[in-house]
Amino acid sequence: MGQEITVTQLRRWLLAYAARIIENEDHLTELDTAIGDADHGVNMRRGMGKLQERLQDEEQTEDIGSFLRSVAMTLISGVGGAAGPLYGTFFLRAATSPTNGSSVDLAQLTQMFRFGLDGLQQRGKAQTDDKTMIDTIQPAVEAMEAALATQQSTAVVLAAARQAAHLGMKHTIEIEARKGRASYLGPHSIGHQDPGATSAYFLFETAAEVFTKTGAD
Amino acid sequence: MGQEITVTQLRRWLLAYAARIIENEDHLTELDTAIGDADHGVNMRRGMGKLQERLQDEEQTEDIGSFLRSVAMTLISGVGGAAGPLYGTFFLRAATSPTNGSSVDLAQLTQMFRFGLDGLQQRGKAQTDDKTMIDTIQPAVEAMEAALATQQSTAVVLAAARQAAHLGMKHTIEIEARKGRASYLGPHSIGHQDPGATSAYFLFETAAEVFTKTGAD
Amino acid sequence: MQSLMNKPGSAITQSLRGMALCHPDTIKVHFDPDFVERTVTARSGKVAVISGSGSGHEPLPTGYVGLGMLDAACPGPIFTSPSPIQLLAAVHSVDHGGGVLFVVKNYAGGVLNTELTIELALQEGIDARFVLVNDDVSIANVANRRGLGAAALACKIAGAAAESGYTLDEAVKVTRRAVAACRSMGVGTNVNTLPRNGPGAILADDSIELGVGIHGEPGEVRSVSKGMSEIVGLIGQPILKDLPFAAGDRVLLLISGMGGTPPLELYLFSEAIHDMLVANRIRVERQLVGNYLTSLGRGGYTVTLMRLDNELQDLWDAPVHTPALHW
Amino acid sequence: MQSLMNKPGSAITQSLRGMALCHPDTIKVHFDPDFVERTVTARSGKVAVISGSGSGHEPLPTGYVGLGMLDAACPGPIFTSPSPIQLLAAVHSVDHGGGVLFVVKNYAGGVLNTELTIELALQEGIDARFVLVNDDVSIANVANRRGLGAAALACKIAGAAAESGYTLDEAVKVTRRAVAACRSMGVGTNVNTLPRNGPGAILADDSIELGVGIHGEPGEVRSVSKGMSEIVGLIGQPILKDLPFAAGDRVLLLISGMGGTPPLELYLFSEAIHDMLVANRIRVERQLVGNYLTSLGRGGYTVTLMRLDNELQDLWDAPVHTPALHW
Ligand SMILES: Nc1ncnc2c1ncn2[C@@H]1O[C@H](COP(=O)(O)OP(=O)(O)O)[C@@H](O)[C@H]1O
Ligand SMILES: Nc1ncnc2c1ncn2[C@@H]1O[C@H](COP(=O)(O)OP(=O)(O)O)[C@@H](O)[C@H]1O
Ligand SMILES: [Mg+2]
Ligand SMILES: [Mg+2]
Ligand SMILES: [Mg+2]
Ligand SMILES: [Mg+2]
Repeated sequence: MGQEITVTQLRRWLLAYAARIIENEDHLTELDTAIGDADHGVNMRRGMGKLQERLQDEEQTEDIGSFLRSVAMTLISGVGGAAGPLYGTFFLRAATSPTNGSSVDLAQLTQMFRFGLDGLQQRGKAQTDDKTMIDTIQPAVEAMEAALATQQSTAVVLAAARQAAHLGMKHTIEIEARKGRASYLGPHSIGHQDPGATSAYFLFETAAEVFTKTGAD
Repeated sequence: MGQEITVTQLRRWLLAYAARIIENEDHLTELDTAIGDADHGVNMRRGMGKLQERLQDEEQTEDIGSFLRSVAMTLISGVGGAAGPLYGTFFLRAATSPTNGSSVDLAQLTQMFRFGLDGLQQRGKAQTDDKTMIDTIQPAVEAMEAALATQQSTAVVLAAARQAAHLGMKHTIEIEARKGRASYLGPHSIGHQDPGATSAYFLFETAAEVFTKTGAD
Repeated sequence: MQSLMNKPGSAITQSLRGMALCHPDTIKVHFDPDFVERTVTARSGKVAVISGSGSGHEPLPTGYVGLGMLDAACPGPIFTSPSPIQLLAAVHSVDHGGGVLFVVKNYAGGVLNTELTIELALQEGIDARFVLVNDDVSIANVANRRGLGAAALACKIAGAAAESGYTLDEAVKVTRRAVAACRSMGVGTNVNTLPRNGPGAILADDSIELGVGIHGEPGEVRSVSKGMSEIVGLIGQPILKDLPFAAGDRVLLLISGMGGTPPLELYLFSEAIHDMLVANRIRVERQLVGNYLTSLGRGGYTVTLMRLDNELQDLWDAPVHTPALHW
Repeated sequence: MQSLMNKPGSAITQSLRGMALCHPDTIKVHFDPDFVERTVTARSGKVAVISGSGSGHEPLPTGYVGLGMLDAACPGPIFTSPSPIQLLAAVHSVDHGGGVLFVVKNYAGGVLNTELTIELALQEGIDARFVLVNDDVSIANVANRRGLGAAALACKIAGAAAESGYTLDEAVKVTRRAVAACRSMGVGTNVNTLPRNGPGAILADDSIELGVGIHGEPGEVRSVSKGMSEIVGLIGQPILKDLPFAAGDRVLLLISGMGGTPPLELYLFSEAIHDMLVANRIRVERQLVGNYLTSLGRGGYTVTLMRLDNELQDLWDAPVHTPALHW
């Protein structure tokens, strides 16, 4: 509950995320082959490579806002496609959450994610059920907010986020795309899991793993 | 011997020639497919169509010079390719033989062909053994000149021309092209009969048929 | 020879360098991030006009950099939007205090990257706006209409407006008006050849694809045994009806090859288009026929009509000096 | 869509009509016999410059008709010389008493038809001469060298000379000197697509054809896995050695796509050519990069170098206003 997350933990989370994406590069590209232009794995892998370089740099800030902004710029330059500016905006706006400092508690982490989500929605103009990464991120953030309201532990809050993200990701299989390239396929997009919803799920999967472990230290 | 050939007979000859070429269109194109650009039959057929139209016109001259010049212009506009200007030049220059009038005797006919041949050679700069229509026309004209010198009959002179033309045409199978498109093939042109030498052979084949028959009337 | 283009990253960089070597008086190239900038410096306070686009549509956008048109162009990878990093580097290089106008074709990547760039520029106190180009009438849903030939026309109008002293607001307004006056459609005569896919399939002799995009987006396959006038019949009405264009209208006609269509065929198509316009009593006041918006080496054409008024015509006629357009 | 071009006779006629509709201020078209004439009348006594060529190489020759370049152009059927009937009709239309200069690429049909036309013109008392263009160094036997990019350059030089008052003799002399200062070579990146043959075969990814002609004449197939610099290595030396070009020479560089090569690849090629010229200390004083001499929609390029002197450079710089070149 009172656990504080610092830049060091955020860095650990994003390194885990980068590794997870790289493991799943082919899987993401396969998903994008079915309903997009077969590059989501390639795009994300390129961005994650740059992110790993950036995170291994010696010179590091202790300020979460500056850290997230630098992550955002790295993703913006590295990922490309639609996902680049979308993930970039998520972190850019997360960086502007006013309660960021040199550490955030669980409520502040949730608010940071909320800022990211709102920015992402403003940028991409997608709603839930448009079959995009929003279908993963929005339920995850809402689950965190709901769990926080009932004073749950870090582990419980992040497990709830992960589970909501997972359900959202799986839900994209059943729906028709209304945003992004997959929308050109209309009803033919049904039956396929959205690649961006999949890469976004790993954000919450790795957050649950890393922050919970940290909390247990 | 003393037989006179008028525009009427020349017209009959060229109609026979046109018909012979049209019968042989595919054959000529096949020959040009082997060592050229597969259009000699098409080119000649187009020109012969125009020639037939022209020769069936009511308004006709009795002057051999004007007649041949009009044949030349028809071939020039109708045949195209290399063969168009070459056959065109043959008739254009044949038209300038000074002994043309409203009729020609055998010696004057021979001189007319000689003028045509010389013009053709000046235009195309080909020698015998370059694998062109010259290999047909030059021996044919020389055979006429030789037969005339020994006072042979029309039938004999034209038979000699036809035979020399035939030998010349067949000889093109054995030699390497040094002029025209076939020359790009170098030694690979050996073994194929030259299309232009073939179409030119029909000039002498039909001349022997038409003028001899006329003479026998 | 596909292999020459098979490493898009380095091929595009080298190609940009080659382009600069071929037009040293007009453009210069920056690398990493890549963008092309005009050599003639702009007067202070001029609105800067920038356009980004995936590569493979040349001369759009790099061939339109120069006096009277773009201040800078940002080429992305083949058929992929340039990144905000490129766009922002161009902004830093060409902003002269008058603000920045982006011309953006309506594709998700391009719009997202441009909007993000504008957010970043605003954070630095640089005023930036964008004009969305969405002239493709083959898409029923107007919000999803893709950008075609109007992108080239919008770059010219925006560039001329900026050069002649329009403020950012005024330049945005007239450029939006120009785009709103445009309607386009694409016809494919073979299937796209992407470097990674190898040579494209060939349509049947008597078939075309109606309403293709410039990234190989498929159209509707139609048999057109009656030739060009039949094709023009299929695209003419959707274009004319959409604005709608009316008898008496003056238009600018842009017919662009997609890169693999010989001029002979392009003029054959032009003839049929002219006949269709005459039949509808629409007057062609200005025209451009050639390769102005391409799709690598694919066969096909796009046709764009822009309804002219005096202001648009004056801006069109204003001097321009770029690798691809100059008068 | 091959079918649109499958009836060459009528397709070419319609395409010419389309061309005239697209450039009404610059050219007008005559039919049966077909030729294209400039709209700006020449002063009396000016040498008339005419070029004929098979169709399929556009913009050559029809796109070069206009002030400062050709008085008339005669397009033949696809890849086939125009007839003396066409050439003579053009002579009658554009001769202004200063005589006629024909620019002819060195192919048998073109030369035969032009020589015959000259014979017919002389019979009518019209002074006519021709300049043979034979810049293709890929043919060892100089007499058989084909005409490539120098044909476009010769039309510009002859047209500028005629416009600025050269006599027929003087115009012939300087145009011959221009051609003699040119060397060229073609590179094919796929196989030619003739309307009658359907789509051409595609070379292996790493292969080019060296020394191709512009009518689908084959070249030597070479594997070039190392990319553009390797290609330029293969054509650079034959071109430079043949004239020879030497360190310190000033040149005009013409890089022409054959119609199916995207600008991206053309500039990639240009980069390697520029590097080769710098390495040989040859200075590019003027250049043209684009589709100036094509071969229907085939992939590939030709490169032409012309050694400049002051007279040639001045004639090159002289104003020109045609559909394809204007400055
Ligand atoms: N407007 C949008 N809002 C949110 N997410 C979007 C939007 N458009 C696309 N996406 C996401 O981006 C993913 C595709 O990313 P990627 O393949 O990298 O880019 P591109 O579509 O440009 O090739 C989609 O699966 C989807 O989840
Ligand atoms: N220089 C020349 N002199 C004489 N005949 C020639 C010459 N060049 C070509 N020919 C003849 O022309 C024939 C080809 O004619 P054709 O196929 O109609 O023209 P093209 O070669 O232009 O396609 C050759 O078979 C040859 O006999
Ligand atoms: Mg994708
Ligand atoms: Mg993509
Ligand atoms: Mg032939
Ligand atoms: Mg031919």
